[in-house]
Amino acid sequence: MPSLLEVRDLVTRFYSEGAVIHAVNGVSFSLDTGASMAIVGESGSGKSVTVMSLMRLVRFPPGRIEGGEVIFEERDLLRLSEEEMRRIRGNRIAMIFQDPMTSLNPVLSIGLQMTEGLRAHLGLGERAARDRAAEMLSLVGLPRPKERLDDYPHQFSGGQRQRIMIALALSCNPALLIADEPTTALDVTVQAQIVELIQGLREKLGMAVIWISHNLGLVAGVVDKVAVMYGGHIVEQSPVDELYEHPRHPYTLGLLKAIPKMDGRDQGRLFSIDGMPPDLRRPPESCPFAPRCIYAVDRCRQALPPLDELGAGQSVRCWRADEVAALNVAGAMR
Amino acid sequence: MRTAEHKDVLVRVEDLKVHFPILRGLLKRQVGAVRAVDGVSFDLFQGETLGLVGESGCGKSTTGLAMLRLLDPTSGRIVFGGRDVASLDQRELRASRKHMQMVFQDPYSSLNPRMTVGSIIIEPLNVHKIGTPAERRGRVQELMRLVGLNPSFINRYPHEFSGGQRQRIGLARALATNPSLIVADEPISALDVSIQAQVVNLMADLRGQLGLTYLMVSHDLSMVRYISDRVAVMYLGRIVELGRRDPVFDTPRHPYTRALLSAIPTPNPKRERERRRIVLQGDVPNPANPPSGCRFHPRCPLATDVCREADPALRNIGGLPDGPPHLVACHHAENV
Amino acid sequence: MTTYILRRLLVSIPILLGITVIVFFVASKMPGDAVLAMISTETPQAEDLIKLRRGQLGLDLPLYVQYGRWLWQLLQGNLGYSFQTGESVIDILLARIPATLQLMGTALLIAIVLGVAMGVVSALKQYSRTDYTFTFLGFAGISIPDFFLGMVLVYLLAIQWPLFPTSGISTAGEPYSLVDNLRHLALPALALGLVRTATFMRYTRTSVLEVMNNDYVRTARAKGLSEWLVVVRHILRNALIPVVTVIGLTLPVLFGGSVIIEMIFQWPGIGLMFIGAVTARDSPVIMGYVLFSAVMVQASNLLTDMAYSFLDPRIRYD
Amino acid sequence: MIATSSEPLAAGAEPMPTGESLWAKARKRFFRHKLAVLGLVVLTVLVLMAVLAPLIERYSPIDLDLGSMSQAPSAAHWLGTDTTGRDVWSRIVHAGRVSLSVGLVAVSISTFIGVLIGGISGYAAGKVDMALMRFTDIVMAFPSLVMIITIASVLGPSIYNTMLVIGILTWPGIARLVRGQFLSFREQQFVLAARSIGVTPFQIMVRHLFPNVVGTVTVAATFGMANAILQEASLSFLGLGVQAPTPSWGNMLQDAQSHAILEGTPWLWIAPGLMIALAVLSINFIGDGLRDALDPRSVH
Amino acid sequence: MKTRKTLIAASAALVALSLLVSPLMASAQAKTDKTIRQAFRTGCMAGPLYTTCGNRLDETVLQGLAHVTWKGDGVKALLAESWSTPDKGATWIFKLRKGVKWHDGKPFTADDVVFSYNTYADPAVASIIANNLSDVKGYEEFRSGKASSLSGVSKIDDHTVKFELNGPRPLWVELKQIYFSILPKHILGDVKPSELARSPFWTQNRVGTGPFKWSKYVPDQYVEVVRNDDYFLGKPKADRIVYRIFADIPSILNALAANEVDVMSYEGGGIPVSDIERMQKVPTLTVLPNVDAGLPTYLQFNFAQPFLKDVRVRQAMIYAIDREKIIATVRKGTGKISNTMFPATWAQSPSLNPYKYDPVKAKQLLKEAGWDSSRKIDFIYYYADQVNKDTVTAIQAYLAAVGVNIVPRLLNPAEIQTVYKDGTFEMGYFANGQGLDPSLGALTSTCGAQLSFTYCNKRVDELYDLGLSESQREKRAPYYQEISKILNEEAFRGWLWYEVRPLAFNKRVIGASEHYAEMPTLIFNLPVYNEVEKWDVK
Repeated sequence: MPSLLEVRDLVTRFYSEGAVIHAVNGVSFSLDTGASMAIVGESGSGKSVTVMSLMRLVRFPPGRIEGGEVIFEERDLLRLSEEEMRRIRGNRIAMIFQDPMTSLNPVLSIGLQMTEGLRAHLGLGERAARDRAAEMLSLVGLPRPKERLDDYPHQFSGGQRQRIMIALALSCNPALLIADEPTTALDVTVQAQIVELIQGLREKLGMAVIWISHNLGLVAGVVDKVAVMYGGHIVEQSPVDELYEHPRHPYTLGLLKAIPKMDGRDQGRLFSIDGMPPDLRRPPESCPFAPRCIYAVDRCRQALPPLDELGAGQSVRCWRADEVAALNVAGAMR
Repeated sequence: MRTAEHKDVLVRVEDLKVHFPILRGLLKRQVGAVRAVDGVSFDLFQGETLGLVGESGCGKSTTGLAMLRLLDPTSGRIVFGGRDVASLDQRELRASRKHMQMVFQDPYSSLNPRMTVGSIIIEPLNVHKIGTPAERRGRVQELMRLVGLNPSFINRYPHEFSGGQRQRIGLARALATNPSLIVADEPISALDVSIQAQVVNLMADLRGQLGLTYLMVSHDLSMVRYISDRVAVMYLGRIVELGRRDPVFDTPRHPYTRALLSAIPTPNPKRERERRRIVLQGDVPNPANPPSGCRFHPRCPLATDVCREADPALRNIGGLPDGPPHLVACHHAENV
Repeated sequence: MTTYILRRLLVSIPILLGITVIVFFVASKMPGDAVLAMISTETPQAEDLIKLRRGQLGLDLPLYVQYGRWLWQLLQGNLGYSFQTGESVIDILLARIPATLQLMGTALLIAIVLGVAMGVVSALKQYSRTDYTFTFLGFAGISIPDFFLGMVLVYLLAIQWPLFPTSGISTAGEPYSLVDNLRHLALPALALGLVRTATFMRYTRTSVLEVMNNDYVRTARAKGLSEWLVVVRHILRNALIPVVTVIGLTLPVLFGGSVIIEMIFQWPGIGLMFIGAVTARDSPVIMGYVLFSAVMVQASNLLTDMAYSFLDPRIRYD
Repeated sequence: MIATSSEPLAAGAEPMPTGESLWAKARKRFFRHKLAVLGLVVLTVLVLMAVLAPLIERYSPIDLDLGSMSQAPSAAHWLGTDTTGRDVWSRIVHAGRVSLSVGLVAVSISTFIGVLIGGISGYAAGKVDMALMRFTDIVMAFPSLVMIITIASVLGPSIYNTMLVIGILTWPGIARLVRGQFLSFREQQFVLAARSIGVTPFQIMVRHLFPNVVGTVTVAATFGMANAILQEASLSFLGLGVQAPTPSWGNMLQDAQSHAILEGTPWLWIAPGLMIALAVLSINFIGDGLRDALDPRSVH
Repeated sequence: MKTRKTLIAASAALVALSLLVSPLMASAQAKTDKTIRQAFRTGCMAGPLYTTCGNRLDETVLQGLAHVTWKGDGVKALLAESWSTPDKGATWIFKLRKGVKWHDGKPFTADDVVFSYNTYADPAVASIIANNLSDVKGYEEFRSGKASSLSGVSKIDDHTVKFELNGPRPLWVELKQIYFSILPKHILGDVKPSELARSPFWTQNRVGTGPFKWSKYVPDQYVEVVRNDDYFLGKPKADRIVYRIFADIPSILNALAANEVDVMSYEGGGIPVSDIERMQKVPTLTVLPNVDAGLPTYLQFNFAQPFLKDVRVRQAMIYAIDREKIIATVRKGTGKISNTMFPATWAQSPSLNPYKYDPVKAKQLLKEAGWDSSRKIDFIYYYADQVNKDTVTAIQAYLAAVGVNIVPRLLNPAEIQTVYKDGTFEMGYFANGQGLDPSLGALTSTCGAQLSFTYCNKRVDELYDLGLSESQREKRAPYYQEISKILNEEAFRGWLWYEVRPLAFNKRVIGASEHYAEMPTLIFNLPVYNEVEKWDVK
C-alpha cells in the first residue's frame, strides 16, 4: 500500500532584501495513512516552511518552492494547478497553527469562518454548513456550540480558540492534519487538554497527523515517528521509541540532554549546546551542526553527510553517528 | 544543586495586593478591580532561588514587578533591608534600585534599540554614580566577560545580537550595581531550547559566584525545578502552595499543583503513553470576579461544599522541623 | 456605547468653545472691519455713518461682550445675522451646506474608491510594475497643488474641449436637473478628490500588506478558499478598518481644500461664502462657518470611532 | 514575509554581531528604494540651485525689462521672460530659495512644537496629557487652510508670516504621532528596565524615548515639509503668502492664474508648477524611503 | 489570482461614475425664451441702502426718480416726469409719472417717494449713502435724533413731491438725487428701520417699478428677473435676465469664453487687459477693449510725511516713470496718459505740464531737494490683478532707477478705509476720479477731505465751489481748468493714466454692446439708465 504522503527532496528558498534564505534544503519523509509523526526543531530549522511548502502556502514573493515532489494520495501536489490544490487544502489536508489568538480572523464570526470552508469543499448550503459546524464544535468539547457560532474570536479563551481551530480543520474530514506547534502559545494545563483532544480525535477519525514542535517532550507520547530538523535538513528520523532511547545525531542528543528532567534529583549542570544556529543566508556546504558539535571532526566541517538509512525506519545525517551512539550508550534516558 | 541555608530573610512580602481599577461610565468611575495579586505573602531567604510558577494571568509577573515597585502595590508591605519598599518616596526608591534588579522576559524589547551594549550596561553605574568614568568603563568590560560576551562588542547595538546574547546583556545590566536580589521574569521563555540551557547555566553560575538571591518567575516547571530551592505556586492572584522544591514537586499537596505537574510532558515516549494526565476542565476564571470560597473550586476535581464557601488559608502541612514550612491553601490538602 | 457617545459629546463642548473663542479673537484682529469693508474704495465716507453702522452691528462693544452676545445667541439656537446682508447666518449656512457637502462627498468618494482600489492592487502586486506606477501616480497626485489641477482641468476640459461647464453648480436660471448638476460637479470634484487619492492609496497599501501577513489569512488559504474570498473577506475586510481613520483625518483637509476649489469653480458652497466673509470681515458668517466645520470634524471623528467599533467587533467602547 | 509570523523565518535571525549600526542598515534600505534615491537626487539638485542662485542666475530676478516681455524660452532667456520682462530662469532659481526655506522653517517650527507637546503629553499622561490633547484637538479641528487664511490676514502677508502661520498650525499631527510613539514605547520593557535601574523620568524621556522617535519624526517632518511647500503655494495663490517682487514658486504660479497666460505663455506656469511638483514629489519619495528605512518593524 | 476581479470591479465603478457625469447625456439646453445672462458681482445683494454696488440691479428692478443716462450727457427722467426749481436750486418740485404700478400691482405715489428719502436718511437704517442727502433741510436734526423725519421732503399731492435744500444747489439733481432708488412704502413701511437690512424684501421679493420683476435669488448663484409687461417705458424685449453671481474675474472670463454668460459690463474692473487678446479670439464675443473708465490712476502722496512736502520730489517721481512705455507694454496699449484730476477734456487746462519721461531731470530735481536715497517708502496698493501688480513692479523699478525706493504692500479691501483714515502709509497706487463731470461726487483735493491727505489749497476749493454754483458747462469750464492746472503744477498726485474698462458681450444679445460702445466714459457707482428694456436676444 502506498504511503499517504511522500515528500522527496523538497527545497524551498526565500528571496529577501537581496539575500537568499535556504530554508528547506532537500527534505524527504513519508507518512502512512492514519499514522502520526513529529517534525521537531528549533526556530528557523525549516520545520514550518516544510509543511507550508507541502500545503503550497509559501507565497512568492518572497518564498519559492524550488524542487522536490510531494506525493499525496498518489498525486504530486507541486504539479497541481492552483485550483486543484485549493480543493485539497482544508479538505484532504487541514492545518492548525501555533497561535490561536491570531489564526482566526478577528472581525468575522466563528460561524462564518467555520462554514466558508464547508461550503467551498462540500458544497453545503448555509443551514447544513452551520449544523455541521456546530456538530464539530461540540465534538471538540465547546459548550453551547449552536449559540456560540455567532460570536467573534475575541470572545473565546485561548484554549477555546484552539479547539475552534481544530474543529475548523477537521470539519471536512481530512486525511491528513498538520498541527504546527498547536500548543506553544498555551498554558501547560491547556496544552494538555489540546494534545489529548487531537490525540483522541485522531483515533476516532482515523486521520494521519504531522506534529510540528520544538518540544521533544510534548510529542513523545503522541506520535509514531519523529524527524529532527536542523538548518533546513532532516538530521535524524526514527520511530519514536528508538529516537528517545537511542538518539543517533549529536543534535538530538543535545536537545534531549538540555531538557531538565522532572523526575530527577539534582542533575548537576544542565547540558547546553553552545553557539548559535546557522545563518541560512550562507548555508554551509558541510554539516550544518558541525560548528556547535562537540563530536565534530575535520570531515564534518568539509562535507554534508548523507541521510543514512540505518534500518528499522531510522536514518541519521551524521558522519559519526555510530560513534556518537556508542559514546552515549545510555542515551538520554534517565 | 546547592541548597541554600535558610537563615536570613532578605525580602519579606506581606499580604501584597495589586489591583487594577476598572473604570466605567460617563465620569469614568471605578466599578471594580482586576485583582491581579490578591494577598500574597512569602519570605525570600538570602542566597536562595525561589521559583514562582503558575499559568498566565495568575499574577506571578505582577508580583515580581510589585516587589521591585515597578508597579505600585495597592496594599501590603515589601520589607527589604529593614525598610518597606512599598512606602519609599521616589528618590529613596531610585536609590534602592541599586540593590534589587530585574531580568526581563523579552530579550528584544527589553534593550533600547538605539543604545549600544556598552551604554546599556554602563547606565546603572552612571545613574548611581558608582566609580569614576574610567572605572565604570572597566566595570562594563568585566561584566561583559562575566556573562560570556566578548568585550570587543561593546559598541554594537542590540539588534546585532541573538536572543541568548541579548539576555546576557540584560543580565550584565542587572548585575552592574552589585545587587543582592534579582527578579527574573521568565528569563528563558523566549529562547530556543538549545539556548535556554546556556542562560540557565549562566544564571546558576552567577548565583554561586556573586551570592545572589533570585526570584525566578516562570511557567516552565521543569526549568523551575532545575534551578529553584523553593517553589511557590500561584493561582488567580494567590499562592496556593509554597515549599521546598522536592516536596512540592514529588508530593504536591494542592490539587492545582498536582494538575499542573501532571500536565508537563516528558521526553519519554513509553512513560508518556502510559501516563494519565489530570486534565483540568474549563479556563481560569476572570480575576476581576474571582469565585467564592476557594478560587480553584470550579475546576477542582476534589471540590466539596466547604470549598465553595470558605476561602482556605495557607497552612503548614508537614514541612521539616528545621527547614521552611510546606504551605498549602486547600481544605483537602491531606487527601491529595 | 451610549455612555461613550455621551462622554465624547461632553468632551467636544470645550473643544468647540475653544475653537470659537480663538477664531473670534483672531478674526477681530483682522485689519479693517465689516463697516469699512462695505464702503467702496473710491468713495470717502462720513465719519458719522461709519459710527452709526458700527453701533448698529455692535462692533463698538468690547470684544468679550461681543463674544458673549454671540455665545448667548448660539445657546438660543441663533448664529446671528450677516453684517453684510443682514440675513440670518443659519439661513446662509443652510443654503450653502448642501453644495459643499455634495462637492466634498463626491471628492471623498473619488479619493476613496480610486485610492482603495489602487492601494489594494498595489499591495497584492507588491514591487510589480503596476505597484510602482500606482505609487508614482499617487505621489504625483499629492504633489500637485489642488488649485493648479483645478485651473488646468478648467482650461483643458471646459475651454479647450468644452465637455464640462467652467463654473457654477448648475446652469443659472434653468430648473434643476441631476445631469446638469453632475456635469458641473465633475471638474471641481475631480480637482479636489484626485489629489487626495494618494493618501488613501498609501494607507490601503500599507494596511493590506500588513494584513496579508496575518496568521488568519494563512488560515483562510489553508482552508482552501478561493483567492477572491481570501482577498475580499479576509484581507480587505480587515485592511479597510484603519483606512476608516483616514476619512476622519481627511475631512479637515478637505474643508480647507474645498475653499480654494469652490473659489476657482465658483461653487456656491460655504467655502466661497467664507472667503467672501473674510474679505468683508463679516464675523458672524466667519463664526458660523468655523462652528460648522468644527462640528463636522468632531462628528466625523466620533463617527469614525463608531465605525471602527462596528467594523471591528473587538473594539467596544464603554 | 510569509509563513509563520511568530517564528523568525530565517535562522539568520541569529547573526553574529555584524558591526552594522541601525543607521547603517537604514541607509542601506533607503538606497534600495529607487524612487527615494531619485527623489534625493532631484532634491539635491534643487537645493544646489537654490544655494547657488547668485552664481547660476543669468539676470537679476527682480529687475524688469519692459522691452522684452513675455518672451518664449530662448538662448538669452532659457525659460523665457515674464509679463514684466524678468528672466524666468533666474526667478525660478531664486524662488527655490524662498519656497524651500519656507518649507524648511515652517516644518522646523511645527516639528519643534509637535515634539515638545507630544513628548510631554505622552510621557506625563494623566491630566497634563488630557489638557494638551484637548488643545491639540482644538488646533486639529481647525480646517488648517481656513485658519491660515484668517491668521494670514491678521498678520499681513510676508514671507516670515507665511513660515510662522504654516508652522504654528501644522504641529498637531506630529504631536499626536510623538505622543502615540511615546505611549507605545513606554510599554516596552526597556523603559521598565530603565526605571528598574533608577533612571529619572526626565532621563527616560530624553535618553530612552526620544532617540526612538527620531526616525518617525524625521519621516513625518519630511512629509510635513512637502506639505508646507504646497501650503505656501496655496497661500500665495490666495495672495496671502510671499509678496511680490520676491519670487516664490507659489506666487509665480499665482501669476499664471489668468487663462491668457495658461494659454499664451505656458512657460510662465509650467516652470513653477513643475518645480513645486518636483520638489514636493521628491520630498515625498524621500519620506517614503525614510519610512521604509526607519520603520522599527522592518528591523529584524 | 483573481486580483483581476478587484481591478474589474474598481474600473467598473469608475466607468459608472464617469458615465454619470458624461457630457453626452447632457444635451444642450434648448433656450426657447429670450434670456440675457449677465455676470454679476458677489456681495451686492443688500440693495442700494447698504452696498455701493447694491444699485446695480436698480436699472432693472427698482428705479429712481431719475438716473444718469448711458451716454453720460445728462439725467433721464424715470419715475419723475419732470422737475423744476423756482429759486435756482434751493427748492425742487418733482412731478411724478402717473399710472405707474409697482410689480405687485399697487400704484406708485408720492408717499413712496417721501417714505424712501426718509428711509435713506433715517439714522436707525444707517444707509451708507445717507450723506448724499446732507443738503436737504432737516437732515442734521434727523440724524442727531432731534427730529423723527426729514423736514425738507414733503408731499404736495399724490404725484408731486417737494424737496427743500439748505441753500441753492443748481446741480442737485445731477449730483445727489440720482443715487436714490424709490422703495415701496406699502411693503417696507411696516418694517422696523433697524430690521430693514434683514428684510426678505431684498432677496426674496424685491418689488420695484423697473422693466423687470424679481423672480428668484439663489444665494451665490444667480438672480433671475422676468419681464415686466407693464413697464412705463414700454414692454421689454427680452423675457428675462439672469444675473449670474461670480466672486472672481477669471471665472467670469471662462464663462464668457464658454458662452455661459452674455454680458460682462464693468464687474470688478472689466476684463484684465492681459486677457483682451484672448477674449477677442472668442468668435461669439464682441469685445470693447478701450472703454474709458473716466478714472485717473496715480501715485498718492501722503502729505503728512515731511519728505513728500517738497514739490520737486513729487515732480521728480512723475518724471522718473516712463508712462508711455508702461502703457505700451504692461498695459497692452490701453489707457491714455493723464496729467491732472479731471478726465473730461473740457475741464482740463490746455497748458498742462506733460511730465514727459525724463530721468535726468528727475535726478536733478531730487538732488536739488536733497533727497536721501536710502529711504524706504511704504507704498500701498489694492488692485491684486496681474496687470496692476506688474504695473507696481514697473513703477518700483523706474523709481529705484532714480534713487527712490518704494516697498509695495498689497492691501485687503477691508483695510483700505482704515489706512485712509489713519494715514498709515507713505505713498500709494490709487485710482479715483470724477468721471464724466468734475462736479460729480466730491473734490478729493479739498482741504480736510479724506483723500487729500492733508493737502490744502484754498484757491482750489474756492474755484470748485464757484463751479458748483453754475449749472451750465461753458460757465463752469474755466474754473475747472484752473483747478486742473494748479493740481498739475503742484503735483498733488503723480498722475499716470486714465484707466480703461474692457468689456465683452455675447453677440446674441442685441443692444448691450451697442450702448456701451457709445459710452464716452464708463460710469460706475451710480444708477445708470442703460435702456435695458430695449435689449434683445437673437
